[in-house]
Amino acid sequence: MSGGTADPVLSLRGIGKSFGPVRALDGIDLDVLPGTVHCVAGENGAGKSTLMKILTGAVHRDAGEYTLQGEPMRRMLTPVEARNSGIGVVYQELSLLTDLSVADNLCMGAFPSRAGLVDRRRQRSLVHAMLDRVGLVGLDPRRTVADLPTATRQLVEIARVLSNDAKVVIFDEPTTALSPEEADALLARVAALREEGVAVLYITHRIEEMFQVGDTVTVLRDGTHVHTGPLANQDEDSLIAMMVGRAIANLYPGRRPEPSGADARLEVRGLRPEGFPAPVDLSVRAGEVVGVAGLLGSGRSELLRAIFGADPVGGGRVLVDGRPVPRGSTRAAARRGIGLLTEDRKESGLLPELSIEENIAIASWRRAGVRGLVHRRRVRDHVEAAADGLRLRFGAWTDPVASLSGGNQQKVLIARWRALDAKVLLLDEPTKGVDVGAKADIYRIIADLAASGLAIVVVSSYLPELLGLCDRVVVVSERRLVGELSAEEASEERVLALASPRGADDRPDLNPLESS
Amino acid sequence: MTDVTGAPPAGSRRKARPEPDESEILRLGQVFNRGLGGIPVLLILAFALSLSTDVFLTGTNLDNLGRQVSIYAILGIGELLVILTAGIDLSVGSVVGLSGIVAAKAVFDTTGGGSVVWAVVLALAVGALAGLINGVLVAIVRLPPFIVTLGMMGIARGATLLLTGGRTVQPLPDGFSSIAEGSLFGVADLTWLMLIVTVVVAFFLRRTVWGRYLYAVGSSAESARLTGVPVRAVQITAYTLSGLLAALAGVLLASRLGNGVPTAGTGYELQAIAACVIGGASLFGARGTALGALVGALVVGLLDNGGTLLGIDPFWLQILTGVLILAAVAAEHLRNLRGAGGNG
Amino acid sequence: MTDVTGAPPAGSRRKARPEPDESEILRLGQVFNRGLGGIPVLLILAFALSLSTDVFLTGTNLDNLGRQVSIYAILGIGELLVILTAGIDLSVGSVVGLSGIVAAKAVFDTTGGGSVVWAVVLALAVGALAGLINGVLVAIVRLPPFIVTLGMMGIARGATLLLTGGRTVQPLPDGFSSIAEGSLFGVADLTWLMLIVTVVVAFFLRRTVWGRYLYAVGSSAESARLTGVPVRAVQITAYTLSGLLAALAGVLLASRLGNGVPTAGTGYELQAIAACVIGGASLFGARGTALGALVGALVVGLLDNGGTLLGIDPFWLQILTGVLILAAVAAEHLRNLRGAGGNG
Amino acid sequence: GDSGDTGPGTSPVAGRKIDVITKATDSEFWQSMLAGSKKAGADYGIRLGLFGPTSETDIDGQVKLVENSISRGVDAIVLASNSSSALNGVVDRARKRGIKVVTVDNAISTDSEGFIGTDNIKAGEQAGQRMCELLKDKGHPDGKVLHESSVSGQQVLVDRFTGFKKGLAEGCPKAQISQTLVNDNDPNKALGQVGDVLTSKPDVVGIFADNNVSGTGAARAVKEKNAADRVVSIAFDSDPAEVDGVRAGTLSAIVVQNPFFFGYQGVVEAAMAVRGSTPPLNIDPGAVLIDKSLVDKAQFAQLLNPPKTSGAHG
Ligand SMILES: Nc1ncnc2c1ncn2[C@@H]1O[C@H](COP(=O)(O)OP(=O)(O)OP(=O)(O)O)[C@@H](O)[C@H]1O
Ligand SMILES: Nc1ncnc2c1ncn2[C@@H]1O[C@H](COP(=O)(O)OP(=O)(O)OP(=O)(O)O)[C@@H](O)[C@H]1O
Ligand SMILES: [Mg+2]
Ligand SMILES: [Mg+2]
Repeated sequence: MSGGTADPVLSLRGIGKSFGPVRALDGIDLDVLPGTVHCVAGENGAGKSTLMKILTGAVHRDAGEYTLQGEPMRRMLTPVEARNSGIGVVYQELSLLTDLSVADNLCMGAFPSRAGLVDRRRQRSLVHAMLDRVGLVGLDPRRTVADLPTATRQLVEIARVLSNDAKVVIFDEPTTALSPEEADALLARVAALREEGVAVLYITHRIEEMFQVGDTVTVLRDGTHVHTGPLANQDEDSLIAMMVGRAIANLYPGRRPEPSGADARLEVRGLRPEGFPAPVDLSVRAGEVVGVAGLLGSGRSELLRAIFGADPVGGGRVLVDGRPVPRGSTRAAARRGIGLLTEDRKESGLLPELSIEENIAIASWRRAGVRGLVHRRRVRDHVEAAADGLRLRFGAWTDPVASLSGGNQQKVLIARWRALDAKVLLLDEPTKGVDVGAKADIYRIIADLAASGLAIVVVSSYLPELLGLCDRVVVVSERRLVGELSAEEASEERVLALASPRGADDRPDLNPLESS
Repeated sequence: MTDVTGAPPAGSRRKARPEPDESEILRLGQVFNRGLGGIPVLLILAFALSLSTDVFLTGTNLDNLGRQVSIYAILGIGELLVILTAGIDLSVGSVVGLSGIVAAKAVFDTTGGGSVVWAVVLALAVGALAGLINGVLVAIVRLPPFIVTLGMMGIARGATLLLTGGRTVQPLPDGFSSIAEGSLFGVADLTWLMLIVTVVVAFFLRRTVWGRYLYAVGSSAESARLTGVPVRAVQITAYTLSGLLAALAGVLLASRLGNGVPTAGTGYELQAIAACVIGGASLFGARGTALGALVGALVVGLLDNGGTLLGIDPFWLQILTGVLILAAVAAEHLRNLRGAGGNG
Repeated sequence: MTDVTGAPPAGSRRKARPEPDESEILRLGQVFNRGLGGIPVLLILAFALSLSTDVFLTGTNLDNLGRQVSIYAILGIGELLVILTAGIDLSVGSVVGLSGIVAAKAVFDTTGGGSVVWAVVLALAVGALAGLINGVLVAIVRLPPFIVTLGMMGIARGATLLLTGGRTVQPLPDGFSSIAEGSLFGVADLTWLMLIVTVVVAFFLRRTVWGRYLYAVGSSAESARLTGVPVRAVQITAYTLSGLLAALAGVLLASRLGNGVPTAGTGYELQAIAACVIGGASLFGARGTALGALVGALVVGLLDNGGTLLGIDPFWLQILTGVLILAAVAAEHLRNLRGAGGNG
Repeated sequence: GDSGDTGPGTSPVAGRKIDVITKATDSEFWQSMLAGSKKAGADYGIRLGLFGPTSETDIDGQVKLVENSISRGVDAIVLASNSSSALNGVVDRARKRGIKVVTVDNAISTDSEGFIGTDNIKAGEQAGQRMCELLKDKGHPDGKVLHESSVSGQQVLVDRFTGFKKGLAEGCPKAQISQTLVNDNDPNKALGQVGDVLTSKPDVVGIFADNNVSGTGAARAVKEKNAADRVVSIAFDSDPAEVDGVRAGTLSAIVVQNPFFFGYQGVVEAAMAVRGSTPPLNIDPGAVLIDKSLVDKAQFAQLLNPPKTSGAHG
């Protein structure tokens, strides 16, 4: 632990917060020392994000004391006050203004200005500096954020916090959408911050990341404080045990019986997604789990969306059990038994105003034994069955899904596609923001679904997950299928070797962060 | 905080069984928690009125109220269907005029009594068609609903004036006028119709898959699309039904006036939208209930009726109505804030 | 649009430097890519008109056009500020009436010529106040903008009628009428004012921090709040400015009519919103430009003017206008779809 | 729009361009006036342009129409102004350019070539006097009267009401206006309001409806509550619905002006002015009170049911 003995830059005493009936936080104490990386761990819905939001003034605490550098922070702390007193944050749910340009987003709330006028030249240089810092050198700052893929957005968000010299920097699951390089590069940045004497609060569900950068760890469970101590005294299992309250025997389900029969459940023939230089062929057998690996922006999500018919394609066909799926109709795809779990749950997954129950049932009313008319009890049973074993933490089935924690929202989407007895599942970053315990459950569920004869395609930026889960890994680079590895051949090195674009320098936007 | 694995599914199912209705109200109350909004306000208003004037609670007055509100309520409920999909329908007012004239001309020209039914059907068809066109332009051509329905507003009104040369169409056979005049069990047919429409639409919205799709589309068209919801079809239905209900309102109005008035329905679009919003609907979609729209229409109607009964100076009445609408929604709104942690 | 990333960093920076204006238009074009929408349509319309009637391009007619459109344009630009924040202001029409009457009464009662200035200032203040109240109710009490401004619509109109007892206020001193009648370099003052307002607001929106805040709030109030944008203050400004500009429009209208007409401005709210949307604004906020609103107002004005010049039957004209508005937006829209992968 | 008919080429004003601008186009009254104008246009072979804003409250709209007529370079304008003073400015501008302006229905306070129309205050007085007589017949000259108004703040309506009160007060000083209701030109609202009053205010014995919409609403309400023998109801204008009401007895009387004459005579005078002769400065054909006894008399047939036209053209 570097710079240890200084007195805490930030300290909390007896913080409590409830959302209506939901007790999100209860009597939390926390001391963060300057020049340390303080990890916060806990299951989905444990209260991590809420705690961070209280620190940044995004949410107001109900009870407890909060002092920053000895200064007591008022209960009605506003985000501006928090920032001015030196708190920087990357929120879990991206908080970018999607209708605005990257440049405006990076400067929002702190425009370089003279007498209220935006200083264009300074803004331009400032923005380029920020983007350089996260390796988005070539990203045109005038682009509307809505046009960028999730990963890029996350980097933009990070760029924003790295810019202003804060005393405390909070990262709430910053790496969920990042591929290993960006993740590693980010961790390097975090370490650098620590050296600069900044106190970092780091939340992640990737245990190994904690051990990579963390000095201290605080574990929350059900909104209560469980443990605080140096990470040195912990190992993965003990940590997980503290978080989940039980031991996770083995994260990955391990080998399944070789997929029976050679019949291809999903067949993609000469599909030409927008901007793909060459047509894509891919076939997945019943019971097979195929992973898709690739760098940020390599086109994995685009590929999945194209297969599902979510985006217009230049040509080619998709067959399920040999029957072609009418092109360009998501409805047709869904009816043919294809399900797509999108990578961005906020914009293309959840129905925020609708209840948890409906968010799960929406794709599978007919499966719920519903013919036109909604039969409440059948739906409820159907939904409970779908969510069973996912450790979904919620108040009531009828609460709006927006009230769930990030990870729990992800679980709701998993449940949605589990509920639809699909033939083919396309999962884009399925365990995004999900805690270890639940990850294990989701892996198990995926394995079971496969075993029951589904064809499953998993896109993940988290290689261990792909390697642990898939029978095959296909690698995408610059919107090409550049290779395929069987479970045996596949290793992080080989995948990365394939994934890294040839002549990386003319795709500068994809350079890893070290480039700055 | 329950935990599915913690509470065995049976448990929560047991909870559901005893009082399914209670659970249902709970569901609605939570999902669109401003949906049933107006009701308390409505009661307060009614109570205040019945105190301040003894004629308010008389059967005749309530009967009047029913007749007056019904047309706006039906219109509002149609509008709601569109608003739920995060759209807006400005053409309902003109469609009221158009359908009224179509019906009137139909019965006027063919003065065979039996043709009344035909006239009504024809008028409804015209309204539905106008709605269908709106729907197609919004869902397929992807034009902003505001523009589409604004255009349709002008087109329908123009067509109405052309059909009539700007003249009132009359006399209409009693067979037609009687539609709005009749009454059953001492309650005006108009009131019955209003209630029936409310119940039917409420059922459609709560209990049918297609109804739920409306909310899904309004919540996030993209998410809905990617879960296989037929977004376009849903939008088209919404606008078509809105047109259909507007036409119904138009026929009733024409029948009530015993005349085909070419300017009938002018400005009703605003009243319809207001009814929805007062009833708790959100113009950003996915929030609102049929009951809410009905209540919203009633609140406005009540203010009108009350104003007349109390003989308030019209200028003051206009101000008062504005203030009361604000107060009503504010009261409702604050109540919710206290209730559900500020996500109202 | 994805290849943009392909462009090397130096490239984009180099492109920006030489012609900063070009780059700026580019930026706007990208950020609200339907913003400059109407212009081509506008040109086509103007061209068609100048072909079909020789009186269109005459100085007098263009002068008339300017006078006619100016009031709506100013109103529309005010409305835009609110729409950008994902709000809506239905009260502008009534505020036009109110401010007009206030100004008229002020000059009427105190028939000292110098008091004209005072009268105008007073009227503007009243309008701004109405807007301020809207803003506070929306931003602080958190009521739905639709309801707030609907209430204000009634309140302001009622107040106008109370002030006048429903009577027209006149005669007004020439000093007042001359505001709208004067002209500079052969161009009517009204036209100049319209252009000035457009330029000032456009500058405010593009170049000032506060202007950018408006877009931020419209894009996502919550995210904006988290990044330290003073959301409430921004909303309040938007509504206040909308009220202020509505008041300006009202004063100009009163001056143009040489009368304080209590019903003036009735129904203008819809036209103002239409101008914005035709000009590419989105009712869901964060999309739209001042220039767009101006163009929108011009398109509508042109249809009106052209219609009468060609002596089109008013009923047909109503239909035609509806169709053409649709066509205009559709054309524009499809152009964008082809241009930018359909995020219009 | 331009009605292309060039009638007898012999006419000295044949081919001259005259625009007729009504207060609105969407009611019986204005359609009759337009019909009159068309007749004159046909008789003298004048090139007519027929226009009108969408609503009678839309003053700015009328200003635009006059401006556009100036652009169109017409010889004369026949104008039924929505305001007695708000169009002065634009009318002056037109006359400065040598365009003759004849005003009809509603006089304006600036100079014009001539005016044809009924003084609304006088017409209101007639209505008031008749109301008083009928109240006396009913035996309560001191009864309460409801004022059903279509729009607040429209000068013409204010005048009619002023006249009505004056006329009523002459014979029935004790009679009083119980309340004013405004229906925003929404017949349904008018019907509802009058209905409410009829059911809730037994002491209301008279209804004064100030235009066709109010009149239609009143007639329907009296029918709906069959209060025909209980209340005296007098309305302005001669909408078919109102005429019907008179026949059915749900309206005691209607105040009918002669829009067809306005339209015809307006064009004729405009033509005269164009020729350089000076038309009569002011013609007031007056208003007729039509009640059950007169409604089917032959001499009023043309008045109550003027020649039809379709849309704004022939
Ligand atoms: N706005 C809200 N309304 C109601 N309940 C909420 C709200 N925000 C959070 N909660 C509840 O508070 C609890 C803590 O949520 P929080 O987001 O802090 O969990 P978390 O630890 O961040 O989980 P994750 O790892 O999934 O992000 C959850 O049970 C969640 O349902
Ligand atoms: N750094 C970047 N800046 C801007 N656009 C990018 C960037 N990286 C990728 N893109 C665009 O994103 C699209 C591909 O994103 P997609 O989501 O399909 O890739 P991915 O492999 O799923 O990466 P991720 O899901 O991590 O974003 C392409 O249009 C590409 O041009
Ligand atoms: Mg979280
Ligand atoms: Mg992806």
